[in-house]
Amino acid sequence: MSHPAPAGPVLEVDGVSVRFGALIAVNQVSLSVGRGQIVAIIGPNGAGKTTLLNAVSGFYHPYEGRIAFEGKDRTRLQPPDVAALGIARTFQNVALFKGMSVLDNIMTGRLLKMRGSFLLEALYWGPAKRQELEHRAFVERIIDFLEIQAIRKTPAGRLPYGLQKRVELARALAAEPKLLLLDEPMAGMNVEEKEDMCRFILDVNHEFGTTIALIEHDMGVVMDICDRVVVLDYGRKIADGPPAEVRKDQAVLDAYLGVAHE
Amino acid sequence: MIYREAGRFKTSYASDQAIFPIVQDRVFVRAAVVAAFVVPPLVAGDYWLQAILIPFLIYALAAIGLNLLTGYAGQLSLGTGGFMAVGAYSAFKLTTAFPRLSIIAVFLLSGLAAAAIGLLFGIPSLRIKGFYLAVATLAAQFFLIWLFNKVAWFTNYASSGTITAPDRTVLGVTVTGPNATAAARYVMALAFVTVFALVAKNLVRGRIGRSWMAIRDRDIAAEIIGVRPLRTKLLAFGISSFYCGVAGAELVFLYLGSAETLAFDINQSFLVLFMVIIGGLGSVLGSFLGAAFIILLPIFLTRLPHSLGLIMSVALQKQIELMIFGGLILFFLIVEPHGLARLWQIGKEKLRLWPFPH
Amino acid sequence: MAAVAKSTDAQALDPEHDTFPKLVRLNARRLGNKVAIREKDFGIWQAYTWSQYFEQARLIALGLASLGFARGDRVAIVGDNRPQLYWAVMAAQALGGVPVPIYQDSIEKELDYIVDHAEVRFAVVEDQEQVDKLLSVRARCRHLQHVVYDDPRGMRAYSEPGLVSLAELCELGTKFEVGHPTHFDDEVARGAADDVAILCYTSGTTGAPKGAMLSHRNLIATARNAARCEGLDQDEEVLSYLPMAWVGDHIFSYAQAIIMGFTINCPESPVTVLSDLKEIAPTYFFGPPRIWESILTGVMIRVEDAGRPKRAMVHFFLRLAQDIERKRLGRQAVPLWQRLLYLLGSILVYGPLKDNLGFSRVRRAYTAGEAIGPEIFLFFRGLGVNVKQLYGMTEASVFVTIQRDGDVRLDTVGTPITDVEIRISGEGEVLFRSPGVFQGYAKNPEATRQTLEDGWIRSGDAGFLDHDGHLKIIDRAKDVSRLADGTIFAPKFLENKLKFSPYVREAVCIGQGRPCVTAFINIDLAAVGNWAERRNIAYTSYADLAQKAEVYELIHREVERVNRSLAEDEVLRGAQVRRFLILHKELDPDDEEITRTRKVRRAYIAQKYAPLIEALYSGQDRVQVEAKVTYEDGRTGTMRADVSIRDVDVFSAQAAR
Amino acid sequence: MSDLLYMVLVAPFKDMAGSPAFLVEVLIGGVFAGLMYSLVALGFVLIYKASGVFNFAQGVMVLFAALTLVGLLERGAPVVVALALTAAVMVGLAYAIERVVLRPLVNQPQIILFMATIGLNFFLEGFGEMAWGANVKKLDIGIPDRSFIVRGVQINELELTAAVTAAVLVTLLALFFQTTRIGLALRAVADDHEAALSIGIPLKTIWVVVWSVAGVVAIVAGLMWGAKSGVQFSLSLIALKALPVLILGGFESVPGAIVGGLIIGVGEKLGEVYWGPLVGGAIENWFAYVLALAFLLVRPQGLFGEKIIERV
Repeated sequence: MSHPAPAGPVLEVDGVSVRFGALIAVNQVSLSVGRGQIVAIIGPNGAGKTTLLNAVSGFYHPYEGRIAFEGKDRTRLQPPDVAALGIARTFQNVALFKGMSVLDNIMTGRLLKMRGSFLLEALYWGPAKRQELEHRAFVERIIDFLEIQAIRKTPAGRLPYGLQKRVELARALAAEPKLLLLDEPMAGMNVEEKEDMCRFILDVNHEFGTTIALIEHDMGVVMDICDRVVVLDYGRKIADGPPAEVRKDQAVLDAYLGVAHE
Repeated sequence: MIYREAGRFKTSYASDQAIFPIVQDRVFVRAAVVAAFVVPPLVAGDYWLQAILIPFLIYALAAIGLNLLTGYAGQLSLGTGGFMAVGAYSAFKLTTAFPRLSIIAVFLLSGLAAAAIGLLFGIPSLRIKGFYLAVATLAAQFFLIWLFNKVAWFTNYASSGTITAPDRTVLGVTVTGPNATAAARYVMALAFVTVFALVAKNLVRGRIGRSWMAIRDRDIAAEIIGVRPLRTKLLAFGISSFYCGVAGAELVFLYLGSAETLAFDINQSFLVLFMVIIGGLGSVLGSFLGAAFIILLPIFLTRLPHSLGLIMSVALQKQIELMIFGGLILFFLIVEPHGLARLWQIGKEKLRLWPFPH
Repeated sequence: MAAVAKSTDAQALDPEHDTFPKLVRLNARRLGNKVAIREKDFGIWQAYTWSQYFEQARLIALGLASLGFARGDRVAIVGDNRPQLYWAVMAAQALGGVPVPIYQDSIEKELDYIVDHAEVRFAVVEDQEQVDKLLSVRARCRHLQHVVYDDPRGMRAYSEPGLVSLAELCELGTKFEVGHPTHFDDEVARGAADDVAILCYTSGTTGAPKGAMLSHRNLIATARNAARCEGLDQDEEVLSYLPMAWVGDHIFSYAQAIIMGFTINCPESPVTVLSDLKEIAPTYFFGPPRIWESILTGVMIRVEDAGRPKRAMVHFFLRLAQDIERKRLGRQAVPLWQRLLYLLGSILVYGPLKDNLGFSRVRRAYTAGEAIGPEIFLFFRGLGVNVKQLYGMTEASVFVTIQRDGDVRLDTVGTPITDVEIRISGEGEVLFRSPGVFQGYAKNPEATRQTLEDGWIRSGDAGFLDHDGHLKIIDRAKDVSRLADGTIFAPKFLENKLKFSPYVREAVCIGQGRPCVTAFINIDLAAVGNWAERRNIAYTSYADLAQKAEVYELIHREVERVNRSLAEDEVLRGAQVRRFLILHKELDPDDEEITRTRKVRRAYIAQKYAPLIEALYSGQDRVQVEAKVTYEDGRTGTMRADVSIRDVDVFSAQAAR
Repeated sequence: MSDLLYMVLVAPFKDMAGSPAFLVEVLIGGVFAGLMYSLVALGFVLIYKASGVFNFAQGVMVLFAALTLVGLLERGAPVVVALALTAAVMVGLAYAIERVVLRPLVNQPQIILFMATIGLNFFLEGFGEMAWGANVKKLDIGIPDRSFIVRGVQINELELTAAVTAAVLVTLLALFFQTTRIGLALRAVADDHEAALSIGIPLKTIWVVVWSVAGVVAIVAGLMWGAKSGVQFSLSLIALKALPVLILGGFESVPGAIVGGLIIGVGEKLGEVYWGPLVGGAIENWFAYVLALAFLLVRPQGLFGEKIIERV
């Protein structure tokens, strides 16, 4: 699915800070995500996890620091350009296109792979039609992969929450990303749905070799599926390492105990 | 109840993605289109063609145009009248400057002119959204009308300030101007709306339609997926204005015969917007239904007192018409905010699932 | 008592076309471009022609051969209905091997047993889930060597030896063919009609599963006879949704499909079966009663959500259809006004309903396995779905009797198909003999001996042939007993009849060695509760409701109805219910009165409720009872109740009419 | 080319400098017009802020109020009584709108509510004219339309009164918002419907109140415009003039409506007087829009809006 890519980390975040007015949401955070890894970003609420992801997506721009993807600086890129590099993501509060069917939602994930030829598209003829059908075929593979055949024609807005999350993952996968950012992929799910989602994440990682960075609160999940864990607290990175080590880290324990009693 | 879908399985994506995947729909629509071309010219009187069917087709085209922009791409526009005017005046200038140019080419070029202007006025959509944008499109409406009013060049320095449709033929049949029969103009309008409705359907079911709807439903998520907002919105403005431009040209050339800027004032914008909303946002079919509703309603209201045997002053009748028109709009919005197309959709689903309710 | 239908070419099979691989090869030649299998995959129906069917199976066979497949090797087939797995069945047969289809939802213990017992060497499975199961089985079973999987999803990290994907297997086959160009044809040619074609494990209600060996001849002869009896042709469409491990699917989706050359359709996933059914609209359909029942329940639930007028309209027409169908089956005249109304109903209800269910094209549909509720049967027949009952067994290659078109009855399972002979043993057990009679149970001569006697199969069912030659099944033979006066008494048959009433949830009939039949009834709390509410009968609990005089009246009528229908039956006429009582509590698995699958534990109940039984036979009309109950939280308690007993009239044959 | 540049960039300013008194007159005229715009825009803002409805019928409400007032005056009602009755009518109207339009459409997308107000627009137009007649009417509430001259600058008494009234009204509104419970609720409701409910005032009441207040504002606007140019259908079109004010000031900002109104009023007058002749005049229909649009491109959040931080 992907070409042989340069060695070295896929994503490097170097001393990045993001601020809103006086609030410094992310404070000089550095981290790197190696090729094929699954890295979790954890931390108490308000630790700046989503903001960091937003900065990687190009939605916010850091006021200092640098973000590099596959060795190239991309700190200042706009979201569509970031997507074009091969970074896809899901959102904390599912951001599906509610007026469209599941199938069309996933098809939007292919937009970057489609080439425009306006007149042919207006006539739905020749290459334009072929392109549509080819991408449909690709999307069907993802539908199959995520086992959502039964709902492909259902309007996304009508799905239960757990399935919406799965469709959102499908949409992100449709872009064939090199780096997949998942913002709380398992929030609000029951145990069974969580297990499914874990399996899907691992399968994506194994099958396509996709590098994954995810934000997750469920420590069990994090310990199970992640190669590395980065811990944020109040916008700062306080730990970074294999799950087993991070778990014992005193700073992490303090941060979590602090919020546990809130 | 009428639908029989069992055993109609899809063996290719092409058949699954067809505009009308259900056989009955396909047959019905094809038959309806053929009937539309054949029956009214033979059967309908001039009044029906001239006063009802021709404006219906023209407004349906404009409504499709606005629906692409507002219903599919989610950009509210109140400048429809202005864009229609661009089409009308371009067509007038083109026919007078190039008398030998085919009228079909004239219409298409007028659409392109409107598209260009639409693109220009779509630029603010990058920075502003929702009602702010709607108000900004009013700028287009007022500015364009003012321009056509003020600059005599557009009317070829006619002292009356009106533009008039000259006689033009297609395949030897006069289709515009004072000598064209209502039937010929009807067929012309029908041909255009048929082709462009199909084009609209093709656009919205493909790459472009999906990027429009993505922007409409969740603009931020769309951007992060890789949809470029400006390009996408501008394309919607351009295509929408193209439709409106062609409709504007048709309005003068196939319906009114001659017109002043008054024909394209702000009320025109509202009228088309009503068609879209009453018909159903995000539905090509709804554009037709909405156009039919808005065209027929005043005619019905005008005739109602007469057929009830009531005699009232013209002014009073006008006022009552206004009240009923406004009241019915409110009524429709309250009963079915998603428009006639949704009612149609629900009815169709009911028939498909009959005797099950859902 | 014997019924025989004999054809001339009974056992003779053309040696060129006497095995399934040979027949598929014939199809590939004759019907090369005709669609053999469709599978809904990636959102559309992907079609494979008979030549593709043959070619794919051939490659799989060659691949297996390259792995050292020897004649007689057993191949486990595990997974949902997939074209690839049907091909694998043929591939195994082509090499003289024996496919052993296994239920895809088997737990490891069952899988372990079958794989070990059948000495399975190869397994062709659907996906990772099955691979995992088989790999852990392989750790214990010494025979199993190679596992082939179709779906590579999630398999990347597996590096176990002997694990190969189907695609890789086909590649191996292509390579193997280079060195052995005639291997496949040679092996197919070596196949003979009496080779074992399939090993079907039946899950006995007692003991370990038994593997019934069916030969090509068994299957071909039986499938062909049934197809001829029923007039199947090569344009049939079948939905292959029942487990491949079940002999029925093997007959319908494999044997008959190959013999007739018709098309089978594999659903997209188990959850989409109903919508796939609608899309395909099969012409030939088989469903056990529970499938028909669940479709009917689905219809009723959805109709309940409709507005009142529509609901009333639908119910009216459904009742009408059932009424007409009942008359038709009873050979009674249908009044003209009803026929006219039926026409209207076809437009308003039956046509659209059939279309929505996917039954608009079905020409013949079957139910078998156990008794189907008459309401369910009448419902579908009333709609115009030609559903019929058949009687069959794994050991007979399924078909024994089928109801013929125009000769469908509510309470029989039809007449024997071509070449099937039936007789009833002295004990009332149904015995039959046919070309489909199996070769015996694998590695189980004891069980074979018990079942197979001089070419006759002991069905284990009690039944009789009525004067029209229709077979009527009463009960499992071991459950049938006699009253004190020697009258045949079939408790389960009676209980089922009672349970056809919506108001009766459970029934236990007593009578063995007694002078007459009596019954315990459990009312259906929902249905009776609803009924009571409509009549403004207030009640506080199940026990309270159960003892209401009005409820007794209601159940009384239901029991009488059963008696009336029994009176029409010459054999069972004597076993009508004389007395009954409504139990003060629901039979509950927690109280060990019924099993988790809701089978009545007769012996336990007889012991636990001995005083009640005594009361039933002592002429009292009231009895006090104390019972131990187990609450949901595990606590136990005693409840005391007064239980009434009612007498019921019995009917003579004349009175019943 | 340079001629054109001169005419656009230099000549108008020379004219201004050449006749400062005239410039002041123009500016005063602009301020007056701006205040009138502000009054209409205020009606919009109040309703948008509290119910999220873009009330296109605000212009017709102005017309309707003026028609009612004139109708009552013509039938001999004293000014004070007529004003009170008109206010009562406007409150009744607000109540009816809440019942008939807003309540059934609660939770619908904004565009639907917007369309509903256009329907309302038609209805009120027909209703108002049917009830009070469609002729142009003179509205005379006793303020003389006289001018006096201060230091060479001509000032119109009516305009002055109107300006003062508008200023007073705005002050009153500001006080209303700052100090009363309903005012607080209104401010809360703009942010969060549930928060507003927690104050203990039902949403329905808030809507009625806010539409009533918008109706009263409409009376004042109708009074002023009507006194100046007669009560007639075109009065409803001033709503269109108030829209650019809204983009400029922001849909939810009361000060924005006022300052925006002044900017548009003054800008429009200056444009019309000094640049209008260059393009043949009658630019007042669109000049305000282009002005607002140009402004928006620089500052999309409007005059008083805060920079929106979008969340995902």
